[in-house]
Parts: sequence; C-alpha cells; structure tokens
Amino acid sequence: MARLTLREAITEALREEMRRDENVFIMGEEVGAWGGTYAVTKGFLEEFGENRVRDTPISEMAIAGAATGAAMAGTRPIAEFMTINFAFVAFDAIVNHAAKVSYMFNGQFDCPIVFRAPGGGGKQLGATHSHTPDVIFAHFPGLKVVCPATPYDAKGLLKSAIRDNGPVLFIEPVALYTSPKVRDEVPEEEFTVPLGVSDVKREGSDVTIITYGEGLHVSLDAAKALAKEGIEAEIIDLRSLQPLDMGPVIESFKKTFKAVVVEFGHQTYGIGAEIAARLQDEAFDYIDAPIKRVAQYDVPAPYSGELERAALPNADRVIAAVKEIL
Amino acid sequence: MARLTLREAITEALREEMRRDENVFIMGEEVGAWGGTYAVTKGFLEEFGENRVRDTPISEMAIAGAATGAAMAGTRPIAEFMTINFAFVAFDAIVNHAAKVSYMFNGQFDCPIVFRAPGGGGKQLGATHSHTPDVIFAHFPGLKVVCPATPYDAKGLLKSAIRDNGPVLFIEPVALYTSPKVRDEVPEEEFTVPLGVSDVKREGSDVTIITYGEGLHVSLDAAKALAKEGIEAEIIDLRSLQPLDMGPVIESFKKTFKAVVVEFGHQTYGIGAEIAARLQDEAFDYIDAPIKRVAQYDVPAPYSGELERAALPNADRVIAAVKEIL
Amino acid sequence: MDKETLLDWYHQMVLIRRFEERSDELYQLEGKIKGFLHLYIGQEAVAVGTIAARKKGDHIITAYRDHGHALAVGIPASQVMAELMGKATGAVGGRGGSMHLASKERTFWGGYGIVGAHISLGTGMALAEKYKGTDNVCLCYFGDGATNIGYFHESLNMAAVWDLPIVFICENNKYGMGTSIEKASAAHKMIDKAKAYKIPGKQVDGMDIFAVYEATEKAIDACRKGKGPQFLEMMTYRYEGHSIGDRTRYRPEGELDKWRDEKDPIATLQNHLLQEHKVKEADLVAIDKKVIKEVDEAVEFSDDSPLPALDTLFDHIYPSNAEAN
Amino acid sequence: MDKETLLDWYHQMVLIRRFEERSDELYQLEGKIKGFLHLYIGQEAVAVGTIAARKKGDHIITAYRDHGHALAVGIPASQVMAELMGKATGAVGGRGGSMHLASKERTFWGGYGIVGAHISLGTGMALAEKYKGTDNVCLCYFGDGATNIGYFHESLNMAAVWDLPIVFICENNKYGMGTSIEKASAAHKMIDKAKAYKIPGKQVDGMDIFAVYEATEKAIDACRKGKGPQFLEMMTYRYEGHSIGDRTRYRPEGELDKWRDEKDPIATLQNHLLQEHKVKEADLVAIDKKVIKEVDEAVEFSDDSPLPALDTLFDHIYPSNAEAN
Ligand SMILES: Cc1ncc(C[n+]2csc(CCOP(=O)(O)OP(=O)(O)O)c2C)c(N)n1
Ligand SMILES: Cc1ncc(C[n+]2csc(CCOP(=O)(O)OP(=O)(O)O)c2C)c(N)n1
Ligand SMILES: [Mg+2]
Ligand SMILES: [Mg+2]
Repeated sequence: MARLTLREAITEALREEMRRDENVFIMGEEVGAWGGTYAVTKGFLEEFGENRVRDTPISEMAIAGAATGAAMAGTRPIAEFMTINFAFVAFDAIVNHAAKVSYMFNGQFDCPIVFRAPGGGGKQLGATHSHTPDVIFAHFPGLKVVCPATPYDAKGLLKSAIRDNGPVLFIEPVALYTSPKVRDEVPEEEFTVPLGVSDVKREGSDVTIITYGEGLHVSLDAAKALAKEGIEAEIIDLRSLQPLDMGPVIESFKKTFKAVVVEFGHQTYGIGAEIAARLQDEAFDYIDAPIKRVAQYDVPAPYSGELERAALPNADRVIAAVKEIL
Repeated sequence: MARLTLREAITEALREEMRRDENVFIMGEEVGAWGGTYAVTKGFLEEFGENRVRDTPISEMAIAGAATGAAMAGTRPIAEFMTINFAFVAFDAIVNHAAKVSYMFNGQFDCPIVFRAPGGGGKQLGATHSHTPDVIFAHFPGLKVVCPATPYDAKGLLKSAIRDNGPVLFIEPVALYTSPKVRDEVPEEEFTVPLGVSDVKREGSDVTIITYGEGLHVSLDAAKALAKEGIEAEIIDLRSLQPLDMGPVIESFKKTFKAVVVEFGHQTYGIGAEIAARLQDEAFDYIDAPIKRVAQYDVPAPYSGELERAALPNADRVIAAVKEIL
Repeated sequence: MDKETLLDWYHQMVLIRRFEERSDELYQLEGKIKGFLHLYIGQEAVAVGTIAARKKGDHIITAYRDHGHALAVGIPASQVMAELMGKATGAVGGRGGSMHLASKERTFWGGYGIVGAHISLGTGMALAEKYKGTDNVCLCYFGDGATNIGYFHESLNMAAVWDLPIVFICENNKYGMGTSIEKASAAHKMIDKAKAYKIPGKQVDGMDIFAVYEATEKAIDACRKGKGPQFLEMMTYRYEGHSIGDRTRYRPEGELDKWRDEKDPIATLQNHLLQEHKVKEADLVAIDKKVIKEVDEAVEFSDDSPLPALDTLFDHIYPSNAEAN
Repeated sequence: MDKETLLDWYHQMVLIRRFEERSDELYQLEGKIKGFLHLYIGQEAVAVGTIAARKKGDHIITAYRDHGHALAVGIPASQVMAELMGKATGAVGGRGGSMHLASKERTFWGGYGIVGAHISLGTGMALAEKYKGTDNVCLCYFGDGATNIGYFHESLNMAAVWDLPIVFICENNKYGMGTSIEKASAAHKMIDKAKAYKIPGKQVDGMDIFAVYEATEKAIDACRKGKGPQFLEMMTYRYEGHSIGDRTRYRPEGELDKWRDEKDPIATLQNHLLQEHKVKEADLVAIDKKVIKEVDEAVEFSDDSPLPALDTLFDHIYPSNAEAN
C-alpha cells in the first residue's frame, strides 16, 4: 500500500498499462517532452520513447479522430486533451465517430480509446476554460464516461478504461490532482475497478447524497458537519456517468427516503436532473421530500476568485440542501 | 391569414426580417444558389443578392465563428447549419464563444446571431446524421435554444430570435417542415412570439404532457386517442429549452398531479430529466404518480426504417406512459 | 498490365455503374432505398484503379459516396444492395445504409457521412501501422469540398509531421453539392493545399484508369518506403446529382455532356481493350450481361432478405468483446 | 517617422515590459494575480508596431497573450492591472482576467483562450465591415502553434474566398508551449501556409518595430484597397515561459540569450532614438521613470479597487439590450 495523490494514481495506472500492453500508447499536447501540462506523464517519454508518447500539434480534431482510427486499426491509444474545454473542438470526433463506429458498422469494429481530460473549474481561468461539461458527453450512447473522486478509484477505473474495447472519456478533476485531503491508500498489487458501478462512499441512514468527482469531497465535508448534528448522510459516488448504475442509489434511497445530488457542472440539464428523474420514477413510493440539487449555478465562470467560487457548490450549500428536506 | 407549412412560416420570417433590417444576412452551405438544402431560402439570392445570402465553404467552425465576430461587429447574421449534426464540429464556436462573449467581456459586446439548424431523426440517415441533441446546447448559459412545433410559433419565435441581441440556436424539426398535419393559420400582420415562454397547446385536466418540437405532434395524437377514452391531457409546448419557462408546466401540474414528458432526443440526461427534476422539487406536494418520460431510446440511430422507428417516441408510447400513471 | 486484370477492372467498373443505375431506380421508382443515396457514376476509374494498387492489409476509408469503393474492395453486390435496402444481410446489417458500407475482413473501414471526419480516422489507421512497424498503408478518399474543413487541415499536418504512410486521394469532381471549387476554395488546385504540409502531390486524370493505377502504385510505394504521406488529386466528374433529387442546375450548360461524351472512364477502358488488347466486342458484352445478372441477383437477394430483427436494436452500442469489463 | 511618435512607441513598449515584470511579481511573490498569466515580454514591437498602423474603426483581436495589445490600444494600465487582479474596476470588470482583456470603444475585441477560435471571430469582423461597405480592416493576431488548428484553416480560406479585409498576424515565437514549430508543423515557415489560400504573406523581423510598422501599413493598405486578406509572419521571441511556472527547459541552451542580447526590440528602438534622432539618454530615462510610476499607480489603483459585488454574478449572461424580447 502506498499513499498516493489522485495524480500519482493516474500516473501509475498509465505506466502499468503501458508496461503490460505494448499496443497502448499516449498522444496529446505536451505529453512528452513537457511531461504533461499537469505533469501526469512525467518521465514517460524517457521510459517509453517517442513512438509511444507522442507530442501532437494543437489539433484536437485530429488527435481525437486519429486516435479513433488507430483504435479501430488495432492499437489502444490514450488521447489526452490538455483540458476538457478543448474537447469541444473535437466534439464531433468523440461523440459522433469514436462513439458510433461500433454500432453503425454492426459491431465489426472495436474502438479501444481512452480520452483523458482534466476537467473542472474554480481555477480562475474564465468562462471558456472552466467547464465541467461531463453531462453532455454522457448523453450520447456509445461513449462511456467516467470520473473518479479518489486515487483508488482513479487507478482502478483508468485501468478498466484502457482495457475496455470501446471509447471511454476519462475525466480527471484537476482540483483533486494533488490535494492532500484526497490522498489515499492504493494497493500495490494489480486491481481494477469496473466501469459502470456506483459505490457507497459513506454509510448513513438519514439522507442519500448522490455525487461524483469533486462533488464527493464537498459532500464528505458536509456529511462530517451534519454528523455533528446527528444527521447521518449516506454518500453514493457514481464514478461512471455512462453507463449509469442506479442500483446503489435506489437502494440507499429506499432506506433514507431523501436525496440530494451534488455536482460541479451547471444545474440545468445536468447530472442531477437525471438522477432526480430516475429516483422519483423508480422509487416513487419512497419519496418523502423533494430531491434537491446542488450544482454550479447557470452562469459562465467569471475570473475573479470570490465571484467564481460563489457559483460553485460547497459544503455549506450541501448542508443547507439536506436541512431543507429533513 | 394564410395556411402555411412550418417551412413556409420560417421562410416568411426570414424574408420579412431581411426586408425589415438590412443588417440581417444569411450565411451557410447551399443557402444561396441551391436555395437551401431544404429549400427554406429559395429565391433569397435573387431577392437579396450575394452580399446578404452567402454560400460558404464546408467550414462549420468558420461559419459559426465568423458569424460570432460579425455579430459582435454590428451586423445580425443568421448562420445556417445544413443540419444540426454538423453543428458538432462547430460546438466550441457556439457554446464557448458566441454564448460567452457577453458575459466574459462584462456586457460590453452584443452577439445577435441566429444559428439555424434543421434537426431530428427518423429520416434513415444513420447514426451520425440523425441527432436530436437539443439538450446539450441548452445546458450552456449564454445561449438561447428554441424549437418550434407549429408554423405560427416558428414564424413568431424566429422573428424574436433574429431581433434578440444574443445568440439563439433555432432548431427546426425537419420532419415537420412540409407535414400537412402541421400546416397552420399564420396571420399576415406583424407578430412575434417571445423567447422563453412555454405555451399550453391543449387544455385538459387529467394529465400534463410536457413536450416541444416533434414531440408536440405525437402528444396531440396521443391526447386525441386518450380523449376517446375520457382522459383529457393538457399539453404544454416548451418552445424554448433555454431559458426554460416552467410556469405553465407547474401550473398545469398543480391541476393534474401527473405528468409525462415527451421528447425526440435520447432519454438519459435529456430534456425530460430536467422537467421531472424541477416538477418533483417545485410542485412536490402535488405529485400523485411518478413523472414519466417518453424519449428516443439510448441507442445510436440505425439506418433501417423499422429499426430506426423502434427507437423513437410515438403516440402509442405516450398513451402507454399516461396510462401507467393514471 | 495483363488482359485478365484489365477485364477484371472493366467488370468492376461496369458493375459499379449498373449497380448504381439500379439503385437509383430502386430509390426513385420503387421506394426500396431510403435516406441519402450518393451515386458514384462517372468516378468509377478512381475507386477501381486505386484499390487495384493496394495489397492485403492496406486500409481503405472514404466518405458517403462509397458504393464504388465497397464493390471494388470486393464486398459482394448482394451485401451492398441489401445494405441499401436496410436488410439484416447487408454489409453492416442494415444499420449503416448507403453512406456507411464497410468490411472489416477487407480492411475497408467505411463510408462516413460527416464531411472530412474520416480523414482524421484514416490518419489514425496509418498511425497504427507506423506504430506497429508494418509496411501497410492507408488509402484515404475525400472530395474537393472536404478540403475546406478543419479535419482536413489538421490531419494532413499530423500525417506530415509524423511521416505517416497514408495516400490522401482527393476525388476532385469540381463540386461539393452545388458549390463549385471556385466558390468554396481559395486554392483551385487541391494539390496546392497539400503543399502547405510539404506533402508531394500530383494531379491525375481520374477518368483514365491507367493513369489512376500508375499514380497510386507510385504513391503507395513511396509510403511503404517511409517517405511519408502522399497526395493524389484525381480529376473526375460525377454525372448524377449530389444525392437523389437534386436537379444539378448549378452546372454550366454542356459541362456534363462534355465529360460523359469525351472522357467516360468505362468507354475509355473499353476502347483500350478493343484496340490495344484486341478483345472482342462479344467478350465485353458477355461481361455486361454477367453484371446485369449479378445486379439482378443482388436485388433478388435483398428483396428476399429479412429486415433486422427489432430485438437487435440495442446490440453493438458498445463493442461486446471488452477485455476486462 | 517623427520623433514624437517614436518616443510614444518607446513609451508603450517600456510600459508593456515593466507592467508585465510587475505582474509576474504580483503573481509569483504576492499571489495577487491568479489563473494563467502569459507574458508578452520580448514581443512588444509586434503589438506596438502593428497597432500604430491602424486607424480608428479598425478591429483588433488576439489570443490569451494579450497584455501588450491591450496596452497598445490604449486601455489604461490601471484597468489592465485591475483586471489581472480580478477587480470590479478592471477592463472587463474582473470577469475575464489576463486572457480576456477587451475594450469596445477601442474596437479591441479581446483576448481569447481557446487556441485559434478567435481567428474565426476576426474573420467575421472583417466580414461585417465588408458587408457594411466600410474600409475598416481587422488585425487578427495568433501564435505559430495556432496555425495547426482547424479554425485557422477554415478562417483563412473563408477570408480569401470572400476577399475580406483582414490582416492575419502570426506572432511566430518559435514555440507553442514547449513544442517547437519543427515538431508541430509540417511547414516551418508560416507564410507557406497562407499560400495555400492564395493569401500574400511576408516574413517580418518582429523585433524591429520599424519593419513591423511598415509591413503592417502596407498590408492594411492592401486590405483597404480591396485586395483581400494579407498575412504577416512576425519573427519574434518570448523571453519568459509559456505561462507562469514553466521553466522553459525545452529551449536549446543559449537561444534565449541570443535573442535577448542581440535583438531586443526595446534596445533596438532605444539605439535608433539615440543614434538617428539624437534623443538624449536623459529623455529616455525620464520615460522609464514615468512608466514605473504608471505601473505603481496601476497597482495602487488595483489594490484599492473593490472586488466585483457578488450580486453581479448573474449580470450579462445575455446582452441586456435585446431589441425585442
Ligand atoms: C460537416 C458536414 N458539413 C456538411 C455536410 C453536408 N454535405 C454532405 S456532402 C457535402 C458536399 C461534399 O462535397 P465533396 O467533398 O466535394 O464530395 P462529393 O460529394 O463531391 O463527392 C456536404 C456539404 C456534411 N455531411 N458534413
Ligand atoms: C484548442 C486549444 N488547445 C490547447 C490549448 C492549450 N494551449 C494554450 S496556449 C497553447 C500554445 C499556443 O501556442 P502559440 O499559438 O504558438 O502561441 P504562443 O503561446 O506562443 O503565443 C496551448 C497548446 C488551448 N488553449 N486551446
Ligand atoms: Mg466534390
Ligand atoms: Mg508560439
């Protein structure tokens, strides 16, 4: 066991998978000589060489499209977007090509890609650079969308994503990369975490908090504060947004009768909407109070720090939402 | 009053606005000499000339981006995507630039564009060409997203969109363009329909059906059939997906206590999710049964006719959903 | 080139043409084909001549105007027709239709409807081969109109920077839908665009299958030798509208006639066979008849084939053979 | 060029440099600036020399490395600094930060962080002017790295096909982040890319403000005369890292020193002023001092300025002056 940061866990997963399978390679902007803008692939060029760690031009359409073609033709590319914001220029390649070739060609073609994308706001980068747009990718059948909140999950999920024969968008919350709070014991032995399986991160009986990624940590903070007042929150970490595993969510809800969804993306048409819609439908008889959502307000991200933070979820907002329905 | 098809109503709105304001112009692929792939701008080149009806190269990023710049610099472009599927390659220009310049530059800049995009599936065009991705555009603050279901609304909404000083994505359901069933009386006098206002399209007291675009017509069919069995559905046409006007929806729900959302996009993370989430929250005390969703199944669109239709909503599915909660 | 090969080329080109003429009727008169149907008639020499130059393992990828390529790589006409008719026996089980023909065993990756996107996919296929260290190449086809989209630019640059084994084959038929090159593109020669990426380019008479074959052979050879991407601009012409239902008003009077009457690729090869190879008229007629039978049988096969079962709707959303999950 | 003008240029260039040196400290030592901070130091002659050649009504649009352009169009240093510090008094009210400076009254449209996107916006601004029939032009700046993205290609082609009055100004500083042109781009001269769109291009010594001004004047003039888009490749160099915190390991030993010691744009202009215009050292020192005061005052102003009120969070999501809604 080693105590790793989220970033270290991701680096380990990448390194181990590249050692394990020589068809796996990395392509993206500054992944090689620079070692990754967030230093995730530091030392990779030295270990794996230029063929397997490919610095690309600033050409996201071609990065995503060429990764798709290379995946169809028998390799297993990991294509990195420097941040998820830049995946917008490659949107067609991701949701309309990588995600469609299996179905459209009747299952003839595999497409084993991982699109890695550091995501999230709160870094004072302004409106175009601060997106948490996870939901819009998860809307499209054919693409798996994963977002880990802990180093353990990050490593295990990334390994599963790399071994999956279809395209996976792997979203890495930048805010958690090196956070000491998020540091976690990660076994040294080989393990994977399956895609499409939600996970109970905290047990509790009074309210169910459904979340993922950055949301997990504000939810845990909120839960700790609530516990002091005798309110025990159960926290479900979705981990995968597509496929979405509602099993543990519904099970928990049937125990607590109350739920709050916490996410860092915009609220309207967000992840929480789907969770609430599914809960009220699939566990109708158990609803005791409205299902609440805590999300980024529907406003582009401003640069100025306090102003930006005012739009983002935090533990206080989660606590308030919980208290509103207790 | 003239009985117009949806397409004729759109053509009229475009022509009247171009006559009214010389800053309004059209750019897009085949909008000029060809008269629009769906013949919406037939005769425009002849009436308005090449400066105001601009055939573009196949360059959606530049179409959307140049429209954005032209709008900021004082003109009022109408940028046409041949179909909404091709807006994916211009995704960044639309949601991350047109939609952001007002906010990011502190309200200094206007951005009066209408992005016109014929949308929807059911035409046997296969997975990449059959999207109803309306929700993913509506997720982003800064962009208004509108989708008319009737010729009257189409004309009135499009005029409002053209006169709006911000960017509006105007989605035109191709399936309704020339449908005789959708033909409608449209006043010859000047009128507009405001953006962001939902509309009651049928009154009823037993169940509320919330829908828009193509969904309106399968809902109306369903309502007719249900009426024969004594079930009166109230139908709300959202018309705008962003801003979303929940007022009439909630009002209706407080009367019927039951709701079904009908949309042609994919169900998961779709429009219906948001409506259901809002309803259960904002009208919690009135929920009598789970809010149901009828949507496109989460599967890429296959080519083969019956198979494709099997994935799409229809009146029978709406009827079944209503009966499930009555 | 030996006679047998040329007769095979003749067969393929006639098959493409008759197949498409029949498709057109099935669409317009019988309503058995739906969606879009982009005919390749006039351009046959390009698909047949280029694909003749590839060896097993080389990749083929193209746009939505793909019947010619599909037949030239050897997908049986019956499977292509069944696909057009949306049948379970179609090349991709009725899921793709006319725009999305493909065959994994023939390393023919499709058929893509979004203009330009597949150029990046083809670039990736060449990348995979370079990565693996094989000498396979990718033949990547696209139209003149497609050279104006960002995908084209990014892909050519990436292929050039990485010296990928890909032959970019621009089928220049003078129009993207109704828009002529002059209206859509600052450069009027497509090879001038390749120059910006230091990719060697050559304009080729795309109506002359010999010229097509020879240029392709050379380009493939250069790729195999590690000289990086190559660019061929095939000067050709489509006789029909862009898709079904366009009346082709946008062309200047007489243009179509001139191409058809003076440069038709099938007539050109026919003349060559008759004059240079002393093939008898009757032998060609025999091929023509064989083709008609082939097409008839393809239609019959398709008519008799079942539609995809509704319970297959959800198959293949994800590849089913996931390694670990 | 008269002495007053040159002294003004000198003032602007020194201001940009001192302003940025101070910003760097405010970021790294005092933590008063957050997010990204892309310094322009070394490239000052480009912004100052090109913007000096524009007339009122001409548009300016650039990427995220925009402090130089913002100061050169005349946004007061205090407003630029306040923006960097996220204050309500900033050029865009604290909403944009370093990457998104702008000023409508100066037709300076920003400051954009997504590589290449604003090239299409600039193309649209030129389109608007052509549409309206004015003789205004757009100066559109971007880096060498940005020439590899689809936006660049589509925009140049559109501008060329429509003969738009836009001067594309590539600030070639040899690197996009850590990636040299040789690694990222098949063409090593950016003007070769313009050729693919038949856009006249010129390589210019971007460290020499006279060369920059002259080339820009000519290019603008050609645009105003309706000769369509022009392309200038400004050969320049950034002395600092890409943004704060990069140690610039990716440059060959000595490269930076060579540029700084032999070609520095401020030193070059300084020498010219001293030698050709017989300006006294003391006059330049006076300007230097004035600049330091300007920067000090800008910081003071910013320190004293309020943060944006939290209740303004939702302002301006949509333009408020909608005509009809
Ligand atoms: C991104 C995108 N934009 C627009 C279209 C619509 N469209 C389909 S084919 C076509 C013309 C393409 O012309 P060209 O590349 O010359 O190929 P050709 O049809 O002549 O074979 C257009 C505009 C599309 N399919 N994809
Ligand atoms: C679409 C997109 N991809 C990647 C990035 C990250 N990025 C920001 S600046 C930059 C380098 C750009 O280099 P260049 O155009 O030469 O400009 P310079 O920084 O040298 O001024 C990159 C890769 C981005 N902002 N947008
Ligand atoms: Mg063409
Ligand atoms: Mg650079």
